[in-house]
Amino acid sequence: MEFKTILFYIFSAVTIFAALRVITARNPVHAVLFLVLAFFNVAALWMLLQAEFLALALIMVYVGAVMVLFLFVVMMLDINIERVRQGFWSNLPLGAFVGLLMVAEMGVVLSGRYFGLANFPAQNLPADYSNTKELARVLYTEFAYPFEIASVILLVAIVVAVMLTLRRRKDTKAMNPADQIAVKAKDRMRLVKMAPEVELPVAAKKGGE
Amino acid sequence: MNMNASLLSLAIWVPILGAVPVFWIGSERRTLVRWLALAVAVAGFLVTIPLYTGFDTALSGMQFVEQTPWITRFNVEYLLGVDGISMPFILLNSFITVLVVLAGWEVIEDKQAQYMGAFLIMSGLMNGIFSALDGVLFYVFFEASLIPMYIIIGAWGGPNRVYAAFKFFLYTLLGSLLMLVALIWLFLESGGSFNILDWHQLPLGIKPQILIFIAFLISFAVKVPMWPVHTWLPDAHVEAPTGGSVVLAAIALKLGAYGFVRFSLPIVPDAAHQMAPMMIALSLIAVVYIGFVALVQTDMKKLIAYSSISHMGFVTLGFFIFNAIGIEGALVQMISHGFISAAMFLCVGVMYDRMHSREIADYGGVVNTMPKFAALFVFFAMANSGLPATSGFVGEFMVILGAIKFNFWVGFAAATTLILGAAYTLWMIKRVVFGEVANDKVAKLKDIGNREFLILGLLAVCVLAMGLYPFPFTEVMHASVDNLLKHVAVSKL
Amino acid sequence: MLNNFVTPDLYPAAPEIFLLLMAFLVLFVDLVFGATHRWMAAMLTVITLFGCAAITLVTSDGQTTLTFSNMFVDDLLSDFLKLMTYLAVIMMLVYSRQYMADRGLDKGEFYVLVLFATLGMMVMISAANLLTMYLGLELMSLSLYGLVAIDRESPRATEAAMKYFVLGALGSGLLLYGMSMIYGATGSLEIGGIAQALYQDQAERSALVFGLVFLVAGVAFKLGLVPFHMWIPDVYHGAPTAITMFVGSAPKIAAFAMALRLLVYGLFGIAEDWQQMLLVMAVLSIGLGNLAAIAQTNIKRMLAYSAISHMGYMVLGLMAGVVGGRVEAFTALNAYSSALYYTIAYVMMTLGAFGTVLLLSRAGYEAENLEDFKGLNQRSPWFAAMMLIFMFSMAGIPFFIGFFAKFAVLLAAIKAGYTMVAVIAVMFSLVGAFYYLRVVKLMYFDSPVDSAPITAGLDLRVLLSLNGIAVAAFGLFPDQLALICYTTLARSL
Amino acid sequence: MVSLSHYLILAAILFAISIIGIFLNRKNLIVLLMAIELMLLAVNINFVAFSHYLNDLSGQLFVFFILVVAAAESGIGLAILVVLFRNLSSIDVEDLDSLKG
Amino acid sequence: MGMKTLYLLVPLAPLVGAILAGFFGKMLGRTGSHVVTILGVAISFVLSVLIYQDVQAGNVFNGAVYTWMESGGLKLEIGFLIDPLTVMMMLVVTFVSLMVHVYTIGYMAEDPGYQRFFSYISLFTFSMLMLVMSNNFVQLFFGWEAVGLVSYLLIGFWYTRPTAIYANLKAFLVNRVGDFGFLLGIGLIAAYAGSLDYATVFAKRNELAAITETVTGWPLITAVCICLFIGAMGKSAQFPLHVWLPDSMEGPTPISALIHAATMVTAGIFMVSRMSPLFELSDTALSFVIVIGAITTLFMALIAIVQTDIKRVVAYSTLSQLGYMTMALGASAYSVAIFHLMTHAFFKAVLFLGAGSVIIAMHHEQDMRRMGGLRKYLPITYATMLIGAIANAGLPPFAGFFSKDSIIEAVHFSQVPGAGFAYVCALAAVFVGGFYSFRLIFFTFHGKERFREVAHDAHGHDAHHDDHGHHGPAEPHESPKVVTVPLILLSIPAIASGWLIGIVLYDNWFGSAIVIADNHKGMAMMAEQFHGVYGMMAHGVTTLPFWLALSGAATAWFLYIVRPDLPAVIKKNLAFPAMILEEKYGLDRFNDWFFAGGARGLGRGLWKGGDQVLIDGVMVNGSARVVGWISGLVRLFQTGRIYQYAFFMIFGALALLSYAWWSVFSRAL
Repeated sequence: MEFKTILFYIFSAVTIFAALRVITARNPVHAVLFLVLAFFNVAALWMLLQAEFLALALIMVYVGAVMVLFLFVVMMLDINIERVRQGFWSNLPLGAFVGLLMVAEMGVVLSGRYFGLANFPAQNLPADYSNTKELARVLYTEFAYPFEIASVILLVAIVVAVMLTLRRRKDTKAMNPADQIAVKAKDRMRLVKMAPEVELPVAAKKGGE
Repeated sequence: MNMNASLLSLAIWVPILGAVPVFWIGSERRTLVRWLALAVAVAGFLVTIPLYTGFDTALSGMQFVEQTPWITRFNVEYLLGVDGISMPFILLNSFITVLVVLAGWEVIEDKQAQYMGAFLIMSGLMNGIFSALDGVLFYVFFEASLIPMYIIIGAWGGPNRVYAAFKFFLYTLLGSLLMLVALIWLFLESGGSFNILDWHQLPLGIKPQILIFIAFLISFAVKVPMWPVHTWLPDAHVEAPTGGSVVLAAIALKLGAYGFVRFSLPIVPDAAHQMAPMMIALSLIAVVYIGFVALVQTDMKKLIAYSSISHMGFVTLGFFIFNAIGIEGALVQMISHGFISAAMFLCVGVMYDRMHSREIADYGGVVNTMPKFAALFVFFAMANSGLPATSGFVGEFMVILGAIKFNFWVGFAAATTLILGAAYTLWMIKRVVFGEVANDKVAKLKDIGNREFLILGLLAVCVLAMGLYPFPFTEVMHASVDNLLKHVAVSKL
Repeated sequence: MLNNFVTPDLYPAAPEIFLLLMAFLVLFVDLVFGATHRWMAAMLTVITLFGCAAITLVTSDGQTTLTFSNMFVDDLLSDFLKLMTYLAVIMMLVYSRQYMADRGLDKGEFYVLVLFATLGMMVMISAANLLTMYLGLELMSLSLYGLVAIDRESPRATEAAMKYFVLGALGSGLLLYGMSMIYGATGSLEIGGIAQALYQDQAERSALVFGLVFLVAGVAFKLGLVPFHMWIPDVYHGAPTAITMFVGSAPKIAAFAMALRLLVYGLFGIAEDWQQMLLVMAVLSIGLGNLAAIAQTNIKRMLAYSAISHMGYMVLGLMAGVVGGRVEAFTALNAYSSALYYTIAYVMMTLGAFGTVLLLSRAGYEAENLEDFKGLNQRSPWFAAMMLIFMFSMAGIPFFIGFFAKFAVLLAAIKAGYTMVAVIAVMFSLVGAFYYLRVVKLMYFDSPVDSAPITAGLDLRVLLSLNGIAVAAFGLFPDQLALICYTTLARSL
Repeated sequence: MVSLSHYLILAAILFAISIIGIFLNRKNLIVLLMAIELMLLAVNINFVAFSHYLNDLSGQLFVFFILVVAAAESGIGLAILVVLFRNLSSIDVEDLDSLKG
Repeated sequence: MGMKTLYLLVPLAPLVGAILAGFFGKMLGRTGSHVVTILGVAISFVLSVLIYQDVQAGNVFNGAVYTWMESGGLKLEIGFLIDPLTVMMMLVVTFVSLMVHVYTIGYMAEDPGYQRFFSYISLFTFSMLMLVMSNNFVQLFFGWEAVGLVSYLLIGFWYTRPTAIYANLKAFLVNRVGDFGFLLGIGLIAAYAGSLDYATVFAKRNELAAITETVTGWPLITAVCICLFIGAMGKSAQFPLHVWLPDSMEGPTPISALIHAATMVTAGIFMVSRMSPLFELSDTALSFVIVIGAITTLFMALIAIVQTDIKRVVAYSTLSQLGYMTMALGASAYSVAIFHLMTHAFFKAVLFLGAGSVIIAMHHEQDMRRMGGLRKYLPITYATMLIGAIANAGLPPFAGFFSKDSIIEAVHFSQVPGAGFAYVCALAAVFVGGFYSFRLIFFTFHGKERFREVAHDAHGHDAHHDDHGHHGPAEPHESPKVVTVPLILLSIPAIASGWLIGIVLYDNWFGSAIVIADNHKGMAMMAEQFHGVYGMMAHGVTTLPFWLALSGAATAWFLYIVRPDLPAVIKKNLAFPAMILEEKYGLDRFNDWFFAGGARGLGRGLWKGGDQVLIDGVMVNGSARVVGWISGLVRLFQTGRIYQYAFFMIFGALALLSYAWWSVFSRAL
């Protein structure tokens, strides 16, 4: 077994363990952290696959940004941890069965023993090959169109996030200067004409009789 | 412009397009709406008259044919035409529509414009069904006619109208959906034609024939209705307003029977022959079983509805004994039933308008207060029980003759209607019309006015004329029926 | 290094570019004038869509053009689908203007997200690459998630958004997994490349079928086929009605495009595999959708289940392309054009149906319960008639577009030999007719509980009327649309 | 020798775990979101592995875009979550059942 | 004016009268109405006489008026067959009808439905004429049913009376049972002979005789004849379809005379005679006919002896006489049957109209127990009724003697199975006939005047809305001229028509209208024995029937004049037989229970059990309920829980995966 293989198994094992813990952890914060662990290991695996840029991006973008966002939210929302695990174990058998069946079916197909997926040769790239450079070259030329779409997607994410979560406090005392300037004098004071005397209410008259 | 060339289109579209201004005027202007609706209905009837006068009885094929591509994508055509089998029904339908409009003259107080409009649309669609020679066109008219009827029953019906309307719609839809599958199958089998006349010539194996026959059967059996898919009819009739019952009984039921002669018999003759014993059995059950059921009804409309089923049993019986007198008898029976059942329902309507009850038990001695009406009612009852010299006799007589020719016992069972028909109709008459004045309400009844007298009188004249001289009615059918029989006799296998 | 790169031809993507620019403009305008001049964003949005339509029409040359390194395809199909999408979105905008305004939801974000979602659909429609398909899908979905949650004060809406989001993510996860497998099996992300690999039999078959499973699951999720339909009722129900209308209309066109591009354009070589899968899901959808809809009391939820069943019918056409392993151009075209036709028809009907719901809503009042339709005929006969048209059309009753859509699909299915499936489908449409009829019943047979006048604006009224008339008119003259669908596909496949 | 199958099976296992996670997790919506991240990760492994073994960069580019979308998705997902929490004061999956039937 | 026009005029004249009186009765007024109708019938009568002369001259007409319908090679025409048989019926019908019309003026004078009544009886005359003049089965059936309709209308003429509307419904339905058989017979003929024209059918009689009905395996001709005879049983009130006739006495008396004695009920006899070419081919059918006739004759006569209602006595007597006629038919003595039909028409009309006269005199009292000693108050009525009774009893030289004696003779000679039984029955009935005829006379016109002592505990059956209002013991008085004149006019043929026996029976008067097979020799033998009217009378007094009739009359005299206390004693001692007779053998009860009740029960069972429970409940609503139930079940899947939704999606994906797996494997292997 060569070194790469050993590494693969180690990283894979940790990934799977971390993934399992993500879905079983009692505390969401732990779950996030296990997810981070899984990401790190997968990044390492990608390194084995010579996808260096993506490996780094995964850590920087995902762990650095997305996971932190998760952590924020988890901590921001006051969650009752005790209730979180209720009903987990009772559903486990069914879940495990479905999962194992799925893995089994996928595994049989993907293991390639029957269908020759194993015949794909492993690629060995020249030493001066720059994954990042290659990616960049294609990304900005052939993949310009999806790139643009991706940017729009991010814009949508921003718009949605802002729309949903940006709140003006309803009890704010702040003034809108534009409104203040726009006020006209006649809006400020209103002169009301009134009769000089007020007659007695009819009911009062009647009461007097 | 050659008027004859577009007569059928006129028969279809004059009432339908005429309904638009009727809707437009709205129910607020009642007088205008009524007269306009009447004008449209009369116009609709008038345009059908040349169909009879211009009809060549010597021809067995389609006449007044109109052909225009409609959906080129599926080779569907706007193909219209009538033969001796379908032509009388167009006239009947247009005639009945006039009566229905008249019958709703004062009685319908609520949403009268919609009421009249619905009937006019209905009338046009019915004419479409009888004249369509394209499978899809037929189906489209067939289905579309459910909509106005559904609304009519539901919106102007009795207390249990919703159940009845749903039952009517779903029951009928059940059948027609299977027919749609059969139509499409035939289209594919015939190499891309929806022309019914092409299908008549299409050779088919026995298995597909039987399947198609069953698909058509369910569709048409529901519409006829045949036992055991008949239960929607009493409900629909009881709940429908008078006009609805009239159209339902006089025309709508004929659609199913018409379907048998237009589709089942000529397209799948071998299956029709194979299935004939079953069809005959079902028809006889309709005649006898339903006759007994009609006997014990306490609601007049229900009784007449059951009687309709029983009478329609004669129609299906006539078709499936495969002789000319049987088929012509069945067709005559259809027309005659159109008049008589319409008249019977109108009679019940006349009483219902005054008493707001259809229960036999609420009546008694109506003749004392409404002699003119009673005379007509008894006359129609007699026609309903198949008295000679009324139209009710002709069809039954012919079918019984045909049935005896086919098989004595079939004729025997069919002839029991002579007893049963008289029993349930006249027993009702006895309880409703005769006797002492049963209660104060009956005592206060007012005899029919001129409008009602006109409607019933017209029908009475029709019933009598057809009973005394049915020759013109059968004359137009001969060529087509002979042709049909010749066609049915040849195996397609 | 870059010498083999050709600057992409932007011309075919002109509508997308225009829309994107205009979306920015709307965003900007909203930022500047948002609070006081809300109409500007609305107007700009509508103008944008009209502009897109104009550009699409102008740039449409009927040729298939690939650009952006074969990631973007511009053919007649995409032009047609895009035009339909614009139309649906414009209609939705007009329908929802007052509704959103009444609830203070007509923020700039609404218009921006609608535009972005539209862009996503356009990307999907024009996708020639798995990647662009995915990105388009996500662009559309993310915008829709946001839109569903736009009424952030409403617990129901946010719940719906959350469900939509989680299940949507799961759905795209499945889709992606499938894409990855197909990529692995064929070595290409290009749809054309995949097709070619299949054609040349270079693909790794087991992985391919394996990937297909997930791909179909993803597509089925977007179409809302059983068992990937669970999001539909809850999202339709929970979202603000205008958004429901949006979710229920234009995205169906995009989903259809996705199914067509991925399955037909890409994986035609293993059509029999996905046809089987789609068949099962179609039948289940038709069954479950219709059955579950019966028990609903909320019209949005009812329409959601109805959407599930309708997509089932649509898929009947989609899965009838290849018969017995033989690829026949006519059969395939017939099948896919019927599915396309069904999609267009469905979008028209569903817009109208939700439009009526919007018509009845007013500030602080959602007319989303079936009970709210009671007596609509008395309140407004015209709009009751419109709703009647939509309902009967959905039920597949002629003369409305829904019938011909169903007819085309059934024809395709029967042509492919799935006669029993067709029978099952029509039987379930009988079940379906029940709940459509119930709406009509409420409108016509019951008396109103809510006598408030209908406050909807003129724009909505006119559009709803046009919509209803269109549904009826395309039912009377279905030929043109059917031919367009057919020709479009014939020129694009 | 690590073959393609190894990566694919690893991805499959991760995919299954994430799916089970969605199914098993009946309380916390956040874990649901994390399971989705996990699922995308599994897909990404597939793409990267295929890309590597096919010697085709487009797979990696796909992953690149998936990462972008996933990030956007998380953003939106969390935003919806926050709104939901404001409305319901809970992110319990079980509490999301006002829409049913 | 050709003969065809005359033929047309005969039925149309009363029809015009009926239409005028019916539709324009109010305009015409009472007098106007009876004038037009009587005029119509009178024209008919006069024309019938003219036609009679024409036929006597040997002119037989058989031709169509118009084609009613044509279908499947079957041409059905409306047309006339004028031969001696027809013309005899025409004379009888128009004459009796004319008399009844006139009589009605007096009888119905106070009735508010005066015009309606005239319209009806004229319509009846039209229908009956159509029936007898027909040259084909369709028209025959037309007339057949039309007279049934008018009978229905007339029995229920006083429509407010529950008994009347019960009776008319019963009459119609029982007749319909007969018509059922009749129609089947017609159908068989149409099916096998391919025509419904008499002449064509009779021309094919030999071919028909050879046919065996394919489905049932019966000889066709027997089946046809029995079916047709069932029709005759209904119309001519033969056992067991006789039950309607006694009840039909609910109608006004003139129609009892016209329809339910003289004309309509004899339609069956006429029809069978008309069909003699067919009946002659089947001994089985004839045997059936003769046995039915015999049963009717005797057993109906027996009931007559316990009746106390004057009209019912006459009604049962009619039944018995119809039985005679039927027996004659069964004995192949068609001409005798027709002869008896004719004589019976006269004397029974006399009896009925006389009874009507009595009823008028008694202010619509019909119970004989409240009469007695009326002869001095109603001398003319008494005289005419006595003539009728003697004729009815069959004593020479009155009409009934000749015809009845001939029948007994014919039965005696008949060789068909059952003839022996019939002969015994006939003889017994002669005795009974003599008894009840004279019982009627003695009870009503002789003995104590019981009408004064009557405390009106119960109204008579005719207690309709007359203007007298009260029924105090008033002095009976002779009826007006319009009543008595017809009585007198009718009693003349009641006496004298029998003398025509030689001409009618033995002079080949009917010619080819009646066919008798060579092996039925009864008529021939009778012809040999016949030596003129006087010879017959002379011979008559030496035969058993004469003495039986006489002893019947004597018994009546003894029981009701000499020892009026005896009947009660006899009744007491013979309680059981008396009860059976009073209960009319329980047939009404049985019919009500079995047929009416059974049909209703069956109908209710089919309706509630079949339609409502099985079809509607289980099939229709049941499937709707099942759909609803499944729908509810399906909804349960939509729990609102995300994980549940996810599970379904995953499960779906897994299912697809399994399918793919299977498909890949199956294809690989």
